[in-house]
Amino acid sequence: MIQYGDTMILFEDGKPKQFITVTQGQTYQNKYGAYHHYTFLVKPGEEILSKNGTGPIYLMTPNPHLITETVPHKTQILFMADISMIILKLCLKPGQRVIESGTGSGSLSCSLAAAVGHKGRLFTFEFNKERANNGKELFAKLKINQATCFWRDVYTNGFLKGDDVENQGEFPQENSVDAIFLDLPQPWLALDHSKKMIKKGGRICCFSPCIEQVQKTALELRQQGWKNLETLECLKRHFERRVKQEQSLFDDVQKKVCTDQNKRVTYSSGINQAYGHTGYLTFAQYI
Amino acid sequence: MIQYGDTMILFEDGKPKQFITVTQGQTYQNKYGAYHHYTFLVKPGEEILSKNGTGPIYLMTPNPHLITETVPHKTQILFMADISMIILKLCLKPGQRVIESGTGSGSLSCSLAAAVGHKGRLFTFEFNKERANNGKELFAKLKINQATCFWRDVYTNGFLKGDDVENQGEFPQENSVDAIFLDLPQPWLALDHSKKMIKKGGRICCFSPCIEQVQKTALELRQQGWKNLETLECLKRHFERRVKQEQSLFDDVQKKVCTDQNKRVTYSSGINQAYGHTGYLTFAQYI
Amino acid sequence: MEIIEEDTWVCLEDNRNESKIVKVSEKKMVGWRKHKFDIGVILHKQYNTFWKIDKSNTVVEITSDQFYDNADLDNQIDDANIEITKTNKDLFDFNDSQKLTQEEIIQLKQQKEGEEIVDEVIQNSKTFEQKTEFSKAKYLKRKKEKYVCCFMVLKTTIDNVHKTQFLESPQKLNFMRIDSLAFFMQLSSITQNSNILMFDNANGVVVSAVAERLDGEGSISTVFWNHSKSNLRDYLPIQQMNFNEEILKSIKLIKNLEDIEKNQNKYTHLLIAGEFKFTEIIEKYLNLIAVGGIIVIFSTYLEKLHEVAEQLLSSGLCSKIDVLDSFLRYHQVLENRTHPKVEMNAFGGYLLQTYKLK
Amino acid sequence: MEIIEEDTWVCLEDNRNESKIVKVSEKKMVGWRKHKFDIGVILHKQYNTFWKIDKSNTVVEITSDQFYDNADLDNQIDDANIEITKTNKDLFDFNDSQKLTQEEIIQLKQQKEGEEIVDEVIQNSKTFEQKTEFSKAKYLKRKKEKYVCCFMVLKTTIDNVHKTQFLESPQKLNFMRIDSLAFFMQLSSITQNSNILMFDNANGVVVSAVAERLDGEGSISTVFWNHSKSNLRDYLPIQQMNFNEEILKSIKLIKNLEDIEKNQNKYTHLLIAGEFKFTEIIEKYLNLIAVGGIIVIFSTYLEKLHEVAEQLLSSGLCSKIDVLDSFLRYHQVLENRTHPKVEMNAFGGYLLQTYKLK
Repeated sequence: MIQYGDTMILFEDGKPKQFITVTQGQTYQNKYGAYHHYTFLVKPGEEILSKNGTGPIYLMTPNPHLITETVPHKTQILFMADISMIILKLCLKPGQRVIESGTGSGSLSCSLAAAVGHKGRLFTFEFNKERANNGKELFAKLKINQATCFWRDVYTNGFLKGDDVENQGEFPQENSVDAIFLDLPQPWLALDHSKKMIKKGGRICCFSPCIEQVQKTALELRQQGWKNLETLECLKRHFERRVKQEQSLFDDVQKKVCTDQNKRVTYSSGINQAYGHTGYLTFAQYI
Repeated sequence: MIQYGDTMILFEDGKPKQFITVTQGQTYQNKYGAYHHYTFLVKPGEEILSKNGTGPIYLMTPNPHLITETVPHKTQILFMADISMIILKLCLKPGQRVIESGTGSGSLSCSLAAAVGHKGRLFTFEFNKERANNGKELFAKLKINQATCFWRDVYTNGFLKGDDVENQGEFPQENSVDAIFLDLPQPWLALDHSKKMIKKGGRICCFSPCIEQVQKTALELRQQGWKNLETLECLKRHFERRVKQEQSLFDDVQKKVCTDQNKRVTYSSGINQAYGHTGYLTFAQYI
Repeated sequence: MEIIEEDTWVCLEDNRNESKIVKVSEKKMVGWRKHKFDIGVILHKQYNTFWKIDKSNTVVEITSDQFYDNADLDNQIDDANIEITKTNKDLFDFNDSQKLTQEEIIQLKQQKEGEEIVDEVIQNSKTFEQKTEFSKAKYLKRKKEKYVCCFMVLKTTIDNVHKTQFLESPQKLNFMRIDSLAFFMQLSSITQNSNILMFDNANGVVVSAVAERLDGEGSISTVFWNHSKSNLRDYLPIQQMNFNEEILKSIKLIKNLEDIEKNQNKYTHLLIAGEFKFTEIIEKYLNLIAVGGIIVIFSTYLEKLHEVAEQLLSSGLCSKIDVLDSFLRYHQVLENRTHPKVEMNAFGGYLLQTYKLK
Repeated sequence: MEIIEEDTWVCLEDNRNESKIVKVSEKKMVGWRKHKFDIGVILHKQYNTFWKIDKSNTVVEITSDQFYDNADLDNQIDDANIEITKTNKDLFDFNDSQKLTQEEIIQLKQQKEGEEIVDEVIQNSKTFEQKTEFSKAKYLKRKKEKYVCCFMVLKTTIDNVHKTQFLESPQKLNFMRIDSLAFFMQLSSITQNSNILMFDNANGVVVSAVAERLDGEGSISTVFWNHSKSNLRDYLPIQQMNFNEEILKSIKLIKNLEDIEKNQNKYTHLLIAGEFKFTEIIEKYLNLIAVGGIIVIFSTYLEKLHEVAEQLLSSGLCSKIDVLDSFLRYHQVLENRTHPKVEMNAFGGYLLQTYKLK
């Protein structure tokens, strides 16, 4: 059952629309009318109608996939295709410890945190102060207690506890993390720091939009002795169903006889809008 | 009707297998038995049986697409996906004049020659003597009279008539060709020569397997003032039909009642083997 | 030097990489990008020239440098000082806080030239000064692209005719992406004296490509979807190609389906581009195709191609039935910023090819 | 440092980038790459170590440098002097005229070590001396890869368990490529206390991935295709993951389909990996799924997913039904030779995801 204080994902017109924190006394308003928050105290996924009895909305429990589709982002974010591959190829398991930099919108952070579970830990570092604060708020709101967000320039200061007093919470220790993910314009500048943190056998992933970044990263990874390098890209494509009435060329001409008039066939077709590129993922293992 | 002296493409087991020049008195032998060449004097595409009355083979008129699938190649060749895009994006039309370097297996040459037709001309240059000779033989055999193959190092000697006496035939003139195609490891070294040959408004295409080659080519093209640069890659994927018997999970358990026993459904599925990369195509226009 | 003659169709390609195809004649008014201008100005001028629409909506010639200065096309060397930013996000970040309201910008547009509008817009950007040099350069290009309207004049080609139609409405071409058209042509292997039976549901684009290749030396019997009411002139792409009389004569428009069977010789090709009922066409006309003939079908639906593949296979008249699709992606090639383009047409349709044997 | 313990499954990854998963125990003989050797030698040694099989079929430890010297994997800096050759063709040209017959090479293999065989093979190559430096280096690596057998020892992971199975037979996994598995997991959003109803036709690989994520804190009721005769032990991937008792206990093998309905709580997830009759499963079990529950289906056939999408839609219980596939390509990143890899798995299957609402 949904409780007051829970942050849920609101489905409107069949699609995830936004986060909503269920709050006593509040009202949600959309084109279908008003919804009292007390009507939200149902099971996740149950139909909720507006005061007018129209416009069914649904509140869903936030999960990593839905968070990615809902998280507010002003800029490029990591999407599902990349996130899926990152989680799988970093071989994340419950209980592990992971470093991420930067936090960005927090879209990937939530997936990383889910993958290491409540027994694991995510240490995520962000250079931009506003985004770092957003990250902290997001984790608090979604009760992702295993994640800590730090505001820091990791090129200069790395991942260990330092002099920056504003950063609270537990820091990762040397040679203690199982995986590191870098979404930085110059990941090669953070590899020395990364090597210090990673366990033997641990894995790293660098995300870069441009091939020149990938080339520099791969060179530096090899020079530092990382093994099993792999660079890949992964794109997602959606399909839709189209119901067509099969029309005969001859019907059309003669306009008299119409064969198979009611024959409707369902076909599937790709949707032509898609991302042609997000970035390259480069993986390596520290052996 | 097929005549003695014609070079045809032999289909065996439903697939193009090899070139064959129909020759009086000769016999073709395969696992199904022997075929007298005089039985080949039929229409292209008609069924030809071996002496044993088995193993139907077919002789097909060579066309650019079939030539690509049949031409003997020891090394990487340009395949249909790239060829299709090259022909279309170079905007080739009957009557035009085209330069190609290198000739390679001649697979692309035949498509270029077909696109400019019998009123057009293809000048193709090859660095490797053996391959240059193969090209000449291929054009002679297939009666592609609009194509001339030269044995030459174009980095050094360009495309104009020079001192190399072994090269016979008409050479292209300055500012006279409509399109140029370069499949060279360092296309940027041939761009000066290319600029000399191209008509105003004419187009160039460079094929390169590696991105570093593309980067150098694009840089040089821009510095030389070529316009409307476009780099693309194109891959082909095949599909197959699979006829499946839809099996119920429940049939399997109880092994007594078997619903829909005869329901066979045809599904289509992608074939997972394919070329993941051949090369990048970079186009530009000389304005 | 070739000159633009009266009543020729030309392709205008603008500084946003969009295109429009127009017929050029004296005092011919054209509407594009919210401007209305006389395209007759370019008459008797050369192809591959560059033009700008000024604030009085007059078309004036400019240099190629002036054109590219207002374009953020990838064929330019971007010589802005690239500071690599602290996060990858900024590479794609073009948000702006603009003080000018939408109405103020519309007013500006009526009073000033494109470049002057760009200056005002930049002065009123709250965030412009905080941007990195790279972002500033990129921002400027984007604004110029938006507010300055210039174009180059190119000859029409199948490539730009397809592009113009496809940008306008991919549906009209049955979502046939440029590579599918290229594949269609290559798989068709059209040669001199081909005698083609063709069904085109792609607004005449595919017929045009075939006719150009045939160059008048053969014939194309063409069925369009709404064949009863159509005339060759109704198909814009065919007009836009500026075909000579010979080529136009090679395109035989079938208005009455019974005429298909009246052809004296067998057809060397059966080409179908788009959503007809394929099985019906095969059933009716496969016998009109010569032995050794080529069959190519384009469809948006894989299922339909497999349905017809089964039919062809069971006819016993075809072997080697290939069903395929393709993947096409453009790349940005710029120093330190090379990557596949983010915008992509992820779906290009499917093709079937086979040979008729006997 | 973790040590390889008795009866643990480990992944051997060789110098050709192929892999084998074996259970390590004392004096355990293993057959691989035409060698038969005692893998017990690595017992109580560390993970991430490198080994070679010498001519007496003994497994001996080597350094990582020795390993990579015999591998043409892309994770090495290829420091051969690259002469850019005169034609692109040579970049991919590895033909060879070898004087040694196949029988002679087989004989050599029985007498000599891998490196010695490579020397002989090179001395007997007619074309080796004519090759460019780049081709020579490449040729040498290829021969070493072929005749020298060495491997590294890694912990098993879902990634390498999938890879090993997939290389052996993609059919066994219903052609579910690694990215489809990754998507499947992400779309499933498994959390603590998930109560999963799962149909796995992918030999247990998908169940393993789900079980690892669940970490024993929830339950998976699993139906395999041949559910009547199966036992968890019959599914190699599940064994290979070295799960602890807690995790193994969370996997409830359904042998009798009636047990599915006997579950006390509603299921939070309905996950189907592979070719079942989807519509039948939805018809029977959709009512057992909790409101807010997640449904994910993987199939090789788009048509089947659209069939079930229609069914789900008309049930009125689902909205936002996504049907998708993905494109995955690996890249070679080497100085002056960066490009997508030529070998590609072009087909990875399709996925459907939706939520049950009420």
